[in-house]
Amino acid sequence: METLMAFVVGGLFAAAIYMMLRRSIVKLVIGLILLSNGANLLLFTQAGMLRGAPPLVPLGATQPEGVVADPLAQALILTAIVIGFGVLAFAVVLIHRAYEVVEADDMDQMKDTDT
Amino acid sequence: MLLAILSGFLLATVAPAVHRQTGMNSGWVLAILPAALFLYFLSFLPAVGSGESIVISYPWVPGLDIQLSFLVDGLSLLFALLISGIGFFIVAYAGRYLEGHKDLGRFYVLILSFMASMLGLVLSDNLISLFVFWELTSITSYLLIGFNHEDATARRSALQGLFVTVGGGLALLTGLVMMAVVTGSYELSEILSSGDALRDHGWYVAIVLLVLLGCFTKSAQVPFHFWLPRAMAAPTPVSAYLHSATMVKAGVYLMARLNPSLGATDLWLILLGVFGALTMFTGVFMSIRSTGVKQVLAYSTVMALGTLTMLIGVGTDTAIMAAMAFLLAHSLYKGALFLIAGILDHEAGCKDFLQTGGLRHALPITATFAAIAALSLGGVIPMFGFVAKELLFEAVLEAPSLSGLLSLLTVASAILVVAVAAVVGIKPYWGPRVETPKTPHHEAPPAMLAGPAVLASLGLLFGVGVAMVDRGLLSAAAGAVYGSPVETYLSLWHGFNLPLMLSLLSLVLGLTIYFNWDRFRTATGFMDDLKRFGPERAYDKSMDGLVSISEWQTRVLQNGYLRYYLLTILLSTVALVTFSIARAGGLEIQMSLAGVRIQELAIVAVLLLAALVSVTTSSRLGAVASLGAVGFSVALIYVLFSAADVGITQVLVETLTVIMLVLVLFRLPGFLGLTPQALRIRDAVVALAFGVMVALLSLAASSTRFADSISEYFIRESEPSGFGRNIVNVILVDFRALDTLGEIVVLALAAVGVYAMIKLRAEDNRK
Amino acid sequence: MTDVVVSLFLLIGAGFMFVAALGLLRMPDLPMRLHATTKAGALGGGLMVIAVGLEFFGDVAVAARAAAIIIFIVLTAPIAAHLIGRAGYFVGLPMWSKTLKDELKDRYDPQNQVLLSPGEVSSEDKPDRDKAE
Amino acid sequence: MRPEVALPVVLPLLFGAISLALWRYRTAQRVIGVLGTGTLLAAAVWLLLATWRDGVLVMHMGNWQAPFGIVLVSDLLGAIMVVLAAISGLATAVYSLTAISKRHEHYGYYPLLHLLLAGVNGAFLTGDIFNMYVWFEVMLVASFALLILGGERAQMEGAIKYVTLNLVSSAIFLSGIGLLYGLTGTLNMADIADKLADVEDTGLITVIAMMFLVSFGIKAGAFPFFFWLPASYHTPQVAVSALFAALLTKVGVYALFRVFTLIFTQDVGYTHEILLWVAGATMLTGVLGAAAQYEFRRILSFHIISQIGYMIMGLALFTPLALVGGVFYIMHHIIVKANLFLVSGLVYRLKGTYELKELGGMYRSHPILGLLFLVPALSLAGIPPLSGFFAKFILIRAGVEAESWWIVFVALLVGLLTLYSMIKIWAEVFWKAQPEEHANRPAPGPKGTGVMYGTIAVMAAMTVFIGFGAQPIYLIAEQAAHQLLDPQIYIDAVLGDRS
Amino acid sequence: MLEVSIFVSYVILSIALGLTFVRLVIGPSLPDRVVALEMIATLTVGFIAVYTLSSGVTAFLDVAMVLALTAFLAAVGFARLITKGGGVHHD
Amino acid sequence: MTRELNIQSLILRSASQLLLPLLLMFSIFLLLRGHDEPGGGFIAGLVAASAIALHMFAQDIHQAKRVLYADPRDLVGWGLVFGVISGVPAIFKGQAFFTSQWLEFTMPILGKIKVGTPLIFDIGVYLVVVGSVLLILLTLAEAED
Amino acid sequence: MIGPLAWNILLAMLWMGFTGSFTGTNLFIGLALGYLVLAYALRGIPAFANYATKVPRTIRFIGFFLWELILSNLKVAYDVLTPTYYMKPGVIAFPLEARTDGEITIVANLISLTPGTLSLDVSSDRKVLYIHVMYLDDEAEVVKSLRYLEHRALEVLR
Ligand code: NA
Ligand code: NA
Repeated sequence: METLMAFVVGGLFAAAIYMMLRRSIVKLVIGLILLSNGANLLLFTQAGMLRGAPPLVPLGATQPEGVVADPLAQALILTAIVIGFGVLAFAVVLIHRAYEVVEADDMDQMKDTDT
Repeated sequence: MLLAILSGFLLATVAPAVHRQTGMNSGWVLAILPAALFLYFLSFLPAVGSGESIVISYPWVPGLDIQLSFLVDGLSLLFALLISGIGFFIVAYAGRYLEGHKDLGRFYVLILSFMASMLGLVLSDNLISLFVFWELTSITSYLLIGFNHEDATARRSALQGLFVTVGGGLALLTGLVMMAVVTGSYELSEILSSGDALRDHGWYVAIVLLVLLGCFTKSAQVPFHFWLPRAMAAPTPVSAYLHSATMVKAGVYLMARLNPSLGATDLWLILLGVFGALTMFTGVFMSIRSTGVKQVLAYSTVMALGTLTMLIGVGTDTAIMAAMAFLLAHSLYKGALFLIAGILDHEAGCKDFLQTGGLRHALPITATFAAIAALSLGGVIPMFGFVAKELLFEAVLEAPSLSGLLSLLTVASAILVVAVAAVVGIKPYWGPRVETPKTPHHEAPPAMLAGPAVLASLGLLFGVGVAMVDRGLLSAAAGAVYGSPVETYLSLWHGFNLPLMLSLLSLVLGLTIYFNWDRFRTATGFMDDLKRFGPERAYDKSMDGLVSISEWQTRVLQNGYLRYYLLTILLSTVALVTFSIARAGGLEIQMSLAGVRIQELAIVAVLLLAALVSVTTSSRLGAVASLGAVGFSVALIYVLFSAADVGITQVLVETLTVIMLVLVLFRLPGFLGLTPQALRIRDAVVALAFGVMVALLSLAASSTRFADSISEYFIRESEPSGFGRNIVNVILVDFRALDTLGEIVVLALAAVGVYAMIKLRAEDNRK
Repeated sequence: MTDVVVSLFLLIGAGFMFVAALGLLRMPDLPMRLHATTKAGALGGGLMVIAVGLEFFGDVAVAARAAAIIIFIVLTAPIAAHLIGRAGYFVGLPMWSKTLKDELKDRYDPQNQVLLSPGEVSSEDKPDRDKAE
Repeated sequence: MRPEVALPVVLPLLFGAISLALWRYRTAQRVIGVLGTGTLLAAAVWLLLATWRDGVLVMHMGNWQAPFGIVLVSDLLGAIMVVLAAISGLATAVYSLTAISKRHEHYGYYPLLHLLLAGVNGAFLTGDIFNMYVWFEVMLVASFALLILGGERAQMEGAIKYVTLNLVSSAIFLSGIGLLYGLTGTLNMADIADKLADVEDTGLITVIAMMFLVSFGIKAGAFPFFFWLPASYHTPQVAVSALFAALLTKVGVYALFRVFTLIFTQDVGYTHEILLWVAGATMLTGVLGAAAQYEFRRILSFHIISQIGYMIMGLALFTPLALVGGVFYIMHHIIVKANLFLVSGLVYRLKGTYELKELGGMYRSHPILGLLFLVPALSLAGIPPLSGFFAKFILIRAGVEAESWWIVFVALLVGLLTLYSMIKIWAEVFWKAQPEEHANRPAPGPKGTGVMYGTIAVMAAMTVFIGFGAQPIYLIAEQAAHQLLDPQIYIDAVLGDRS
Repeated sequence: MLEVSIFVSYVILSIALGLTFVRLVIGPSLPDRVVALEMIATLTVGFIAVYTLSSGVTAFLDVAMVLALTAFLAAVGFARLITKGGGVHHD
Repeated sequence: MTRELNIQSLILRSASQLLLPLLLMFSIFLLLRGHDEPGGGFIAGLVAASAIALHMFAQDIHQAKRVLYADPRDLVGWGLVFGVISGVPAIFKGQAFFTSQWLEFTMPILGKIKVGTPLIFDIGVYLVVVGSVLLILLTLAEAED
Repeated sequence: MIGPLAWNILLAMLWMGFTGSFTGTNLFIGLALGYLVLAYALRGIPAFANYATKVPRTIRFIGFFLWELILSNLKVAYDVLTPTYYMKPGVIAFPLEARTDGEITIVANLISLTPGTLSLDVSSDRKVLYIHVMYLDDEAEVVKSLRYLEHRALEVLR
């Protein structure tokens, strides 16, 4: 499964980057979302993938029976998802405001600042 | 000692206040300090004259071997006395010359700082503290040259001077550091006694070149001489003098100082000799070609600097003694002449020698001392200048190599110097009265006359009584430069020998030129055209080039296109990673699709296809919807592989993201097909390359495992120690609560940011 | 026994899911696609969740969650369908060419922001004014 | 238990939270702004002294033993960074009292400031690689919000580039963490270093190191990743610019220092050689970028980049002295660059523009400001005896000792070109007479500039002090470099001496 | 018996997912895509149900519970967007 | 269509009256059991925020604000304060920050109950999430109008 | 309706307390027993009498509805699965008897849940429900069955 996931991750990164290289700021944001999904899945893949064994301790037990999935990686991904969401919220509103100010969904009209 | 050097800076900080308090006498009041310093340094003379050298050290940054250590020997004492002695006259003179000038207070600050920096420079034993003072002279000099800062030319000249000297200074720093690395010490006193350590080291050539680059730029040697006459933009002859006759000698000082360690090689002789001689001739020639008072004096200073450099390069004991004598002589007459130029300007408003004449009636005292100083410049017996010139001829004639070339250039220069001396000493005062911008009504005030009078007179006095300076100061100085006591002594009369002949010859030819001044100038006029190819052009070109390169780089790199920034970054990443993989000899990768279930395959397929659709669709909201599909597929993957909380979170976040996009995007226009096909293909290639890279890394890292995960600990301890059965949540709120805290801070910040972004704008719109 | 029942529910549920998906793909216009997904989807999902509830029969937690899921589906699916169908109508998506009648046509009154019932006429939107425009 | 290790993180978090909760009360926010950053500085100094005295300090957050829980680790580099962050935070807070408008205060300026500092300090102190990612994000989002406070077009345009490129950096960082976790199964940096120490086949590690190089390179504003910086740093409120200029890129530099001394030291000949090229290119492109600029803050922004190059140079040469130089450089630069931006803000306050061509005559009208500008400006250019000189000097000596001639040459050349830019500002803003046509530009005016002057003066005094009192600074930097070069000190402190 | 049904269900759901996805891609209008998205959410509930049966772990039902609620929210959001006139003129 | 149609759905409006309490209950449920089963402050917060967001879509912003009662900025601020403060008590026992402190009660009927700082922390998380998400959504919706 | 329901739940709780078993099955038993007790003991009080009749009605309605749901789903399934379309769709205006917002919402949603019909919108005067019908072969028949559904639902609701 890790092999398959490598393709998924690679695919998500590629799609994200292609989107970010477009002129449209909306596509930029879509790219950011894909990018964050890709990075999260990469982390998930690296922790090793296990079916049907959530890291939960049964009621009354002190430890799960048998092998369970890596809870640490899950916690990290959860954190990363939330952070990604916060950042994304900001980015989305930013492009919205930028669009209002610049009046075009075109990055090429947002280059005066630099030069 | 430290106090002596820093006193200049300390006084500088209060100088404006002193100036306000003492008004028109401020010059005299402030001049007390240099006078006191002069006396203080004079007190070292007996000891130093008898061959001692004194080292005084204060710790500064001992960790870096940087001390504030000072070395008083003949050389540094000679310089210290010149600086403080002349400094006294300068400060006193400035008080009157700039009387009523609105920036006189600031002027004192600069001039006193400058003086202190020079003192520090020549007295430093530690190479780094020497360098510190070196750079301080550059900065203070910059501020002095640009004193008339509202004038664009002044600013430009100041920058030029600064840029050339600091640039050279940086080379010097490298040279000094290399010297220290080789000898293991930054202390001059130790380096100078390190014998052939430097000369024998593989870095020797580099060190010499770097050090000389610093010295040549500072001392305006060809081809870096161009900045010095420009520096005459300085407001007054006073400051003009200071850095044309004092600061620039810093380079000469350092060459002299390092001569025992770096000198006595062919490289040293050739570099110093040739460049010095060229500078000498160029300086005096340009001097002849100039007419501006300060210009003429400045170029003649260039000539003197060249002479000194050449002499140090020649390096025989005669040459060194000649250098010291010439140094002293030059300081005296050039100081006098600059100050006199100031009087001409102050009283008659004249800035060009050709526009003057017949001032002897109005300014009789000035005229007298001008004549005396000019005689010394011209090297006429019995002036001290004559003594120095005789020795100069002798030194070049005896030079161990290049003697012919050096002699030729020296004689040619000497001839021209005589003409220059006549121009500055005779032209303004004799002959018919020429209308000047101001009509002088009276002689200059005593504060302004004191300097020229004393300095010019000393030129005469030391000439007649050579012994006064010979065996104490100058021989000690020469000894310090030579590295061992010198055998040569000065005398006014050496008998009829070749040097005397050359002296007479130069006198005659020089006067001939003076009396045929116009014809000579016309004949040499073509030389001005050569300036176009000179080093100043190179400087200007490189400055323009700097700006062009900068603009070009900005156009290319910082071009404003986000996607090019991204492209650059991504391609760099791919390149770095690929190169590293290649270097590692490839990655170990195990690929296997065994055990993948059909539903997983389906979900992965949908995920990838949805991603593809969101990328390729021409509909903006279609892309958002596809994104939703990606999100749900990802959530399903989390769920199918045992991550319930993550799955829930993914679903919720996905939904909220969609809602947010929906709230935000609905006023935005649809996608435009903005990019040509070729560019899309290019971007697709880059994107794929990056994707492949990440996939490879993921595979490689999955195939390799160096250690077991620490998550075993959480699985074991969650319930017993964290009192929770949802291990993920226990990690989030207990084991790694700090992460979660950071995470909610991010969320809070994002919310505040969004709020500010929208509300602040709304508020603006209302206004 | 349980296995058979659970399997039955599961397979029938999955079958309805399939019907919903196929309907979504095959149906010629938006309202009819909604018909397929809302009903068949909800039913299919519900049946499959019931299968889970049966498998873990007696486990309150599972039963409660299964019930909650079904309730949520039943509560939300028709509302979502209504909203989407209505939205599609709002923006004037074309209906299938064989649609027999449309009594909702022209009943939205943008002037007053109301949806008129049949026969009701907007006070400001008299037929003669329509003609004048 | 050493509370001082966590205080620099906890305090700003707490102050940020409280001032966010008190968002209605402007005065309270201002008071907390100054008092909070002041307290932070006290705590930071406490930490530095404690670290100086007792060596690397560790707090196991939540009392979970390493490597399982998150540790906060204060080695000297971390403690130094925290002190510098606190100084720039306090300076910004004080300066902001008059420099930031009521409206901006109303929309969360002070909470953002505190939380930014929390993020920065968290990044400096954490001993956990994922936790570092979290603090990076805290810092980043706080900076996003501060960046757009005002909502002008330039801010939006700049922010889009800033946000995008930094998010790319974050994604690469996160991916790198994922890969490292996959290899070592741990997040604690000391533990990672420990587990990688015995690995024989280091190829893959070096490859992953490149991911970190890129990610932190972007944050640090190194070549060829710096584009976001000149695109955005001149757009926000100037107090914000100052804080950013002082801190944000330095977090990237810090992270480079941390991972390339602790974790990725398998193949120094390769990785640090790359770093050296990055350093040289960063210096050059940064300084060249500035030469064509005629806007005060743009010039300063480009110079951040070139200065970052020097710091990376210290890391890349990887000798004890070079690391000393790098650390010294960071210390010097944070103070100096923040101050230059503050000066630009004061100039704007008085003249209403940042355009050099429109400015002028300030040496005549504001000589004190001129002096206060010259101190940091000349220091930046490395003119002795100011702080920047020693920073450059150490690096050059290190370069000479390592016989890396080209980098020495570049470092010197860039110093000269830096001087060119600083002198350009000096000549245009202070020396040149004010052009007539811009003489009457509306400006906020001199009201309340006393506080700004005060801040600038104190920072300038620090610059002078670091120069004249270079010895203590050197000693600290030396000790910090010593700890960096011997990662076992760090590892033992975190994981306990297990031998 | 149950294992076979689980497998068959997975296959059916996978095919259904594929069909739904085609609708998502071809649209043609935004509401069509939204319906497809809703359907994907419903299918996800189905997947989770099957998965719960196959793994015997009931914790994943919580995901289904949340899904059932939130997918609806997305639809509400989209409906509002469409109703307000966004996203149609340009699609 | 020449003019924007802005007719609220009656069905949605009245359904939201029912869904709102349901969702809020669900969110509290998720919050409290998060330590043992899937859930927790973050997930619960998102659900609560979704509930209010639904109300906002179904009714209007003012209704949503009225239901929320507190200003979202307060929620964010105080949530953060909760989150940070929960890590502080340990310091008074000489333990590291964020060392969890537990109190054990024995209550009639409910039996043994453990209350600890992680729960306070989780509540802080919950408040911040609710506050932040709603601050964003409400602000956006307001700007949209 | 709320009051009696609360009583019923309370009784169920008590039952669980008495028996000391807090399982789902026991809760179900408690609820059933509680209902019986209430229906019998308090049949004199109108609210409780109403409750007593409504509970079986509700259960019957749910059964009816589920049956309808499955039946008509099969019809749609057949249409979907076979190549030819048998649909004769149209939008009709269905005059509502339900009056309150709650009633209208529930009726509309029930209609949406039954295959073949989909509530599109309610007129602003709340008198008419616009319904998309999939098989409009006989409009009168459709309206009749819709009416029947509405009646049964309202029976439970009122
Ligand atoms: Na959480
Ligand atoms: Na129906």
